[in-house]
Amino acid sequence: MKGRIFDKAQLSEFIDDLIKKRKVYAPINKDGLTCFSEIKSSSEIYFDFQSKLSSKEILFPRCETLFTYKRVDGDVKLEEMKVKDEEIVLFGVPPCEARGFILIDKAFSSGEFQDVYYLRRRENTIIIGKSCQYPRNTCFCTSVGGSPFGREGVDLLLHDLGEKYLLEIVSKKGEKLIDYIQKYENAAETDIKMVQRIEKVAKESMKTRLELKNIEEKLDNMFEDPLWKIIYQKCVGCGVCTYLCPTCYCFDMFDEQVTSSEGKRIRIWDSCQFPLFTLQGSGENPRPTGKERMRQRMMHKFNYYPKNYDDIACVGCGRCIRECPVNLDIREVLNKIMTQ
Amino acid sequence: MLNPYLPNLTVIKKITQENDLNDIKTFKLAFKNSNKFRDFKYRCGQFAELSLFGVGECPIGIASSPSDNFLEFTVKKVGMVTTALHNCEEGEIIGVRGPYGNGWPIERLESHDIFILGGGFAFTTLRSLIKYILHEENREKFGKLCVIYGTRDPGELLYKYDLRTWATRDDIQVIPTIDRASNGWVGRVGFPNQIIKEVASDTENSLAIICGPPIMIRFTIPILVKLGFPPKNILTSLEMRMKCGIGKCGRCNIGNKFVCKDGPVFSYKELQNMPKEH
Amino acid sequence: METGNKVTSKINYNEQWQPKIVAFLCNWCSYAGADLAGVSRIQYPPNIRVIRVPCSGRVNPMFIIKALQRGADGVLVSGCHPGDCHYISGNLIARRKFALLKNFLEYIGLEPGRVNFSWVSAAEGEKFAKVVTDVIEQVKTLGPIKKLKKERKC
Amino acid sequence: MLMVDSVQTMRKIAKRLLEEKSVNLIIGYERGTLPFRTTPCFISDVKEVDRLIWDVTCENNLAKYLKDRGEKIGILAKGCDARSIVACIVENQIKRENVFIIGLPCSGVIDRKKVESELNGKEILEATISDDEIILKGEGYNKRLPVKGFLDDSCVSCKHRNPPLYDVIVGEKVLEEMGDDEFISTSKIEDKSIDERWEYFTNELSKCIRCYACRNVCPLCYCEECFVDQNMPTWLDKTDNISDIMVYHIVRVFHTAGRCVDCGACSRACPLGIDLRSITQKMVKLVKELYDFETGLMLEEVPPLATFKQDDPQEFMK
Repeated sequence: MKGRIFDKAQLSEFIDDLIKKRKVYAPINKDGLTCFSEIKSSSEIYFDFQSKLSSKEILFPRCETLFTYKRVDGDVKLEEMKVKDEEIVLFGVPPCEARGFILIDKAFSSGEFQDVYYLRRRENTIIIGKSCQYPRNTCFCTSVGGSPFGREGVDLLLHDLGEKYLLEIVSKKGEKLIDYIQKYENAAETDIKMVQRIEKVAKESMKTRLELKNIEEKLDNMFEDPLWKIIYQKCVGCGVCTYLCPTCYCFDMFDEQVTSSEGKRIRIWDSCQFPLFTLQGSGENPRPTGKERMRQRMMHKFNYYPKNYDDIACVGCGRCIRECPVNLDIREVLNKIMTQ
Repeated sequence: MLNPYLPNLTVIKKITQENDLNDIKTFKLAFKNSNKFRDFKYRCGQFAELSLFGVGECPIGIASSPSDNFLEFTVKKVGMVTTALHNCEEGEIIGVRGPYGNGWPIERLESHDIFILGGGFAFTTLRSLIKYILHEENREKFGKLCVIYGTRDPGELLYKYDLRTWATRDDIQVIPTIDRASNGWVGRVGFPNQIIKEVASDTENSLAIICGPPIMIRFTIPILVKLGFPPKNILTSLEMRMKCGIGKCGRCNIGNKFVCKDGPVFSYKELQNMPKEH
Repeated sequence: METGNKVTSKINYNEQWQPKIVAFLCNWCSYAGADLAGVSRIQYPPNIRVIRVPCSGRVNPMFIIKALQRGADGVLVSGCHPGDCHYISGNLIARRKFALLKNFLEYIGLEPGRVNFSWVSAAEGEKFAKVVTDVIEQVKTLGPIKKLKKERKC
Repeated sequence: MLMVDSVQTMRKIAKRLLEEKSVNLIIGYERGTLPFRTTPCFISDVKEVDRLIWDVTCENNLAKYLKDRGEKIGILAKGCDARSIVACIVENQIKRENVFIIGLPCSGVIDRKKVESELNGKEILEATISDDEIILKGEGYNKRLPVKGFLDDSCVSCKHRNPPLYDVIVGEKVLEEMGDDEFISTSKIEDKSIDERWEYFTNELSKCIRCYACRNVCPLCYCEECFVDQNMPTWLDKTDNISDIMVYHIVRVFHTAGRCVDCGACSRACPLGIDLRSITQKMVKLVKELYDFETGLMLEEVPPLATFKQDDPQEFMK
């Protein structure tokens, strides 16, 4: 492990320094709502256990223009909205969300076609993670392949050592970012030991451990299982679980006219929990009720996605558990699946 | 990185009214940039996303054949985008992105007898396939070709001009049929799934291709199986709501397969192994 | 037309601005009232865009909100006087919707002068002209719509 | 009657109803997966009635679950739930003969957000809940909070704590205090200037991510196809433009006119903590002031927007 040591003031200085040269996004508290947003000063940063809205929306915005069109003399001109070729820093990303990006990467980069908007932004992004020392009851990252100190997806990982911080260098990209700053000390062996110690404690403190071995195979035979009919009953069909999820990436596209001769094509987040998501022009809907839509969400995360990309599409952040208006708990659903 | 969401600009060269109700039209398109058309290499059974700027996109099967030097789509007026398209006039510019999907497995069809069953509006990509097979460079690669095409009434038969030409050829058997007897109709009356019983031969070595409303597919497949077509030789093309067309937006999956990317053509054998969600 | 000429000669943008008012007029009374105002050559400013509806009861509050969102500076809905409705009580049912809508939009923060309702009969050409003039004057003092209008940019 | 005793009574009733087969299903609340949460539960097996609970954390409006179900259902209903049920019956969304209402006199439910802000973001690991006190434990803290101070705003000003319609009631009716200003949430905003109000709402609603939790938990948002989802024509774009968000909320609230019982379920469901009652309650107030109508109090009522009076207020008409 390589890293640099900062005291609290130096960290602010380091971030303010980053802000001078590039856009920095970090968790903030906006009238009680914690989310990631561009910051102009390190003092705006608000470290909660986890922000309500994940950092997903910085690289995969809720609403973005793909291109504009303009009609001129019977002709049409298209202009692609180019993602700015500028380095951005995502600061304070919890390891679970950083892993979420890895999962979205797979879906958006695989196959014959690539999602250029997301991927361009992703390429230009440096992720500075923040290790998660106090996982909550609702956290289950270790059950789905992650860790509260996971390095997957982060370039640098910040550890809070009480009096000071250790910024661990994880990737080349991360190393490059801090390489030029010589004034911060290299982490000493004792600091590294300390990180290892708190990492061990954090991992051991995970209260929720789910046994998900072979869940993919298990679900193979559960498409028609009566279980779905029981668990979907209380679901009200809103989009909270999918919109707050750091791994859900489904979207919709539509056009918006600006004037009669020009406009734009927009893409927005969409959710498999909405009936319109799969409603066909003919009026047929392959997923007509909450039962099918709930099944789709679970199947996608724990069977379809693993089949296609060899990973579970859930990072165990627990947002869907905490924010579900009717306390429909994914852990409970998973336990039911596993004991079926 | 190529931007897959950016449509190619095309000009509507010709609009053909296809049916009496006038809610189905064929649009012949020409790429504004002919180099782009050269890159737009498509197979029979693939689809493309048509863009009506300011309205949106919708996925439409390609109705022309790769052996043609143009691009045609037959579109039924159903929703927002298709209505806007129907309101277009020749000369207007629309966007096309694609081609997408797997298309009909031409290599597998070669040197086999082929039975094509079409129902109603879903005849478009079948027409592409038939045109391809009948093309002089391709015809001898395939075996017998039999097409049974059913609609509600005679006025709803698409591509009447093609049907007439095909009727004059002896290397294709075309059986247009309508659901109920109608004045002036001298052809067959009845559903394609009944007529196939009369014409099917050597089914174990032949392929059956079926496209139509879900109800027709549901009733026809068991009959085809009974006639002896092996499940892997029964092919169909699925409908699903789509947006991106490239397997990203997440809505058109059946199990872990995306209809837009891994389909829309699936064999009955594949469908048997997929969740019943289509 | 006179107004149009006068205004374009001035340079000041604010004074150049003319409000756009969308008017939903019931076919049986207010539309006929507007017609009468026309044939009687009663002058009123040309800022309204008339949409004829079968009855004021046909006006879905969504129409009004959509008009404002699309950039109408004001909306006028006009129907038959109570008791005169061609469909007996369409206007009275509508009156409740309008009262709630108007009060509610005001609560949200939309200027009260933007959304207007009136009863104008087929015989009230003069009243129609007056209502329209009043609405336009009122909206002029409010200026172009900002709240609720969707700013569309490419 | 203490809630603990109510729970026993409630289970007995549920058991009897299922045994007698007078209902096929009981919809109520059970302990949730989080220490301070309850969750809706669906019980058709007599053996499971002991899952049912009733306490100040039973925050969902269960009337939501009655629509589109064929079987006969016994439902636990607080004052506001019962009013929603009445409204749904009046609007022909539920058949009276298909519901058996087990009325729960209610002294209010807790607003989790108020409690959370008291805890400064600390997690609740254990909760003991009684009628007037909640004891919360977590990493390094142990807090006793009076229920009264943490009730949902809609409960503080509630005037209909007892279900107006029920087939059986659990325990005795509670006192319906007439002290507080019923529309206090609205009055605070009415005092602001028109521009301040607009700023307040745009600011508050700009947090909205259009997850539609507010719509989906509402028992009276029962449209087969919401105007948001209609696309022939498209009424509303689904962008994050503030105008689109405002229009969504304005029209949603407008559609609840004469239907909303001010149960506060939308506010409690919002994951972003938007104060939705500050808009929904205004409509309730307007309906009451203008047409002297309160939703869900009796089956014979005619929804205010389905009727009129000759002398309805019309000062606003030109």
